[in-house]
Amino acid sequence: MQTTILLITLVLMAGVLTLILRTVRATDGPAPSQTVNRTRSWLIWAMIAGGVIISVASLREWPHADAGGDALVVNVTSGQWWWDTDTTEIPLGQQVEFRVTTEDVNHGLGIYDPDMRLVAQVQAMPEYINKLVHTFDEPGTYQILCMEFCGIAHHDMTYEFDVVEAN
Amino acid sequence: MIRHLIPTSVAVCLGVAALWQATDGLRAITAEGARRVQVADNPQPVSQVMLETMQGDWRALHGPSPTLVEFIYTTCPTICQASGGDFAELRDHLSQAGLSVPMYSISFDPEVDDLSALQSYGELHTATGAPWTIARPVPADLPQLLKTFQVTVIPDGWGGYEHNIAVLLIDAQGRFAGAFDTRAFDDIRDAVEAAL
Amino acid sequence: MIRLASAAAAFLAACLAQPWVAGDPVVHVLVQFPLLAAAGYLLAIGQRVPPSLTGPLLVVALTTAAIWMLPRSVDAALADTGWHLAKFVTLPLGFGAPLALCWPTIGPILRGFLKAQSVSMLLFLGFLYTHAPVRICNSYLVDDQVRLGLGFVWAALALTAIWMIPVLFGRMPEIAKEERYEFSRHG
Amino acid sequence: MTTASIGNETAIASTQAPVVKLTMLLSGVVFLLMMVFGLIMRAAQGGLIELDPEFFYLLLTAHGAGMVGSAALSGAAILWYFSARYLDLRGGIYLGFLGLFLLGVVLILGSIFVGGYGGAWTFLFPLPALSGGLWEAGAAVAFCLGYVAIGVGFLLYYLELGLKISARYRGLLGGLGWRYLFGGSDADLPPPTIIAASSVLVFNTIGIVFGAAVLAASIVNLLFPSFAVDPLLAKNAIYFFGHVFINATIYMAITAVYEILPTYTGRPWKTTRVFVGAWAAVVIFVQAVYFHHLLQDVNMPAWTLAVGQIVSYASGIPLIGVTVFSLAVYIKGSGLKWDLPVSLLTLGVIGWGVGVIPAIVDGMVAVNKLMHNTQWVPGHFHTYLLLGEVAMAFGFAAWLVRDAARQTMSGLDKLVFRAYVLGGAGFTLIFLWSGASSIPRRWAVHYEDWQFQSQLASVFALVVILATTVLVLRYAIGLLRRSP
Repeated sequence: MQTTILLITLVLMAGVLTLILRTVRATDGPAPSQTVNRTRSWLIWAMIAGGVIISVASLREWPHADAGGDALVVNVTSGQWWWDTDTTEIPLGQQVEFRVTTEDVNHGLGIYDPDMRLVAQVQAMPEYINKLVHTFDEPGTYQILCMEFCGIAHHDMTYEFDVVEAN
Repeated sequence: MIRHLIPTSVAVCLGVAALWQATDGLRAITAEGARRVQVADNPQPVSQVMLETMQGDWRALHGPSPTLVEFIYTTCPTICQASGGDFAELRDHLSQAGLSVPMYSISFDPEVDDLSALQSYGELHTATGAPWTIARPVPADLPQLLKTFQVTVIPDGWGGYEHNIAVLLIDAQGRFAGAFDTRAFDDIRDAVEAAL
Repeated sequence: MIRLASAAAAFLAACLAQPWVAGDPVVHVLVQFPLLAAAGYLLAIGQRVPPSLTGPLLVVALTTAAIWMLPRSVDAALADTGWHLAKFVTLPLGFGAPLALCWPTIGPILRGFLKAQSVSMLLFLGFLYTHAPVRICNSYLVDDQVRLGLGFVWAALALTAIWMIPVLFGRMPEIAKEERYEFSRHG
Repeated sequence: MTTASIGNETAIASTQAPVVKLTMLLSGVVFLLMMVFGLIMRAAQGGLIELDPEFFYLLLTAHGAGMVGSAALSGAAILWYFSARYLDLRGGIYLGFLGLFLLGVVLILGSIFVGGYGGAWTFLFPLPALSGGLWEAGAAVAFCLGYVAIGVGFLLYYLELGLKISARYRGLLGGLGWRYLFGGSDADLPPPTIIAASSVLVFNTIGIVFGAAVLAASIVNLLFPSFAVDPLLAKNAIYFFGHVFINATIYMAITAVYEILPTYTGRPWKTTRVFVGAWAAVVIFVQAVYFHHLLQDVNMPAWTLAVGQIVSYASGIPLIGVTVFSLAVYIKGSGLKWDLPVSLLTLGVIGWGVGVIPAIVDGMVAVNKLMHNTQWVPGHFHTYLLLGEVAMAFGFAAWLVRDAARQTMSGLDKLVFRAYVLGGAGFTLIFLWSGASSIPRRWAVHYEDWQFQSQLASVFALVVILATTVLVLRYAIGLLRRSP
């Protein structure tokens, strides 16, 4: 997923860059034609239209969806500088609702798969319970890393749990 | 320029001094904070009163050992119930540290809180009478008691009251010498040890 | 004459509010305090003082305001007779009047700064009173504390509107003064 | 007004020039120093040097606060310099601003390197109060007071601008160009610089007033710990203030492009309806978009997160559709001769325009779930700061000391410019790549698998630093040469 995001971003960046550079480097070429204002309006309207499509497509299904009725609830507490969960074994393919909080400062719950790829995250906040719904479809040992700067041992704030196949 | 600067500087110094004074040296901005800072600096003598305990006997508020006090009313739906639980935890905390000092939960609503109300409050929060008991003063003593401990009680409009809750320490000399958060167990233990 | 009469009226209104201040912090802090300040302001407005007093007067006004912003002062005004009387003296004479005396000689930048600062402080008080996990005033209920906090936020918004509208449309008195200068320079 | 002003900077701006030049030197030196801090952090993450984590996080805090500060300082210097072409700004106010700014810097540096405050530039509540024993509350208070001093300085600065604009252009609405936009009359239409100045002063004053309230609350919390604020409310307020403040830096610096580019192209940067509309949108968007910092705070109302995503995207429209597009149109076929100042200024606009793309991508709720607080985030903001605001600042500085007689780039200029672009692009692309590799940001110690990227980034950082050193030296020498 991240690779796709990176590639799309790089393509867009390269595209915009090429377009600008082509015009900017043409200092000795012809001046912009009289239709340039129409081009600008077209560009702005195209960006607005694109924005509407992207927004609707990406938000129609709300990314922070609620859990279904049979989700497994896992309570996660944290503090400077530790994580603690109800269970360290989570069944494969089972929808899980993490209920995340902290006893002191803000932390960030980042769930990393066995290949150390971030699969989901949510903030851990004092006085609040943040819910993160995720279904694991790969078995193995997962790690929790802290994503929100929380003091001197921020980088040591890690934790492990296993995703196991249900019998 | 100097003519303008000097009076202004003098005024600034006086202003800062006034603010310093008004906040007890940047230590308290609320009345509750001020109470805690002031009694810690300047213990206030507490006039002796008799309390009727939930067991039905009469005891003097302060004696030769330090005493811990909190104010409650038994019909309180929420916050004093929580502080009752905190007082129980405090008792356990102190007894683990080998400290046994009299602890009173004093009702500021003695007309409504009769003996059976005190008893059921005590039962609910596991107060056994020693070292912690629930008690009520004679109504005539109450205003003086609240004034000494700077407890403000106001009706909440629902038949109950709101008041500034804290654990209050009377030292061995019979002086009001400390006010603490109900959950500041370590601070209270240190203060009791120092007052022994 | 009208000035003195309205000052007296404001003071009287503040006194008449007294029966309600013990029960409602909004009346106390957001009605009675401003009325007392207004009484002092009206009393002193238009009077001239030597420019060397501008600084000290402003400092006196700010110090008085700061002290009355402390929650413990609000409590003390209800619980302690000395503070109770001090409220009726210091808010008009220590805040309203000095402010009225020094305001005309304060430059536009300092005025703008003081206005921005007061909005900021009101928002901060709003923060504090709506979200403090403890009771800030012993004399008031938690619900009233929250209402007072919201009152501070509304006051901040109202002041912002009152002060910003002339800036948006360019009809501030101090601007009108400088405008002549501006046009002579660039015209 | 717009056309008449081209090239007459000597007349009006001259009284402000010495302090502005000094400010640019100061910002340049701080930029350089903070880049060195950045390199040290990247090298430590790459395992190239040994660094105590505590010191790493002090550097992290200093780097953040220092970079935001010097970006703000250089942006403010640029805006002041060019606004003085149209307004009779008082130098005393600028000196007051600079003095308060330096006081703030002293307090912040003291709190970090003497007091040991390492709670990051965002002072995210309640971290400043809960250091785990590393720093005392006093250090965090000093840090907050440093911000307050800088905020007060900026408030004075914006008040002066606001008063003068309001007087000269019949109210701020006139200065914003909204009379023209909504009323249709183009009498006394302000030049682009004034539109930008009005817009920035409106949203940044709001940000500062809010910031002051948050800082006061933080200070009270530090001194009286029982006064806690709601953590979610505090987070909102902090990100609102921080977002608006850092955005303001670049919106101030862009005025250098509006004012300098026309002297190269011979085409004045015009105040058009689209231009005024774009800035009107910016005033709204900059304040509404901060929600995109809270996309992982699922307790926020859902609509705020949707607003965060949609406005993130929408913010790109005035930037790419108006600013970048206009730059291209003004340059195309103008016969412009490239020298170092105009190259850096153009780079600044392009870096900003391109850097906004990864920001928009990360502003999507679904993407944010995978990219938030990874190195993707420094990836996008380094693109539009290092290759955007900072490039504009160095472009402006180079223009201040340009040699009017020569119209081309020397060999050294070319080398420096290319090194800056390549080093900067490499450095930022590695951040994006690292973000896509799920490497978290703000980690003092990196796992072995992550170290290669940090090592590579260190090399690029070194290139940027070398190029920047030459830029700063070149500017300093230019100042000396031109001084009598």
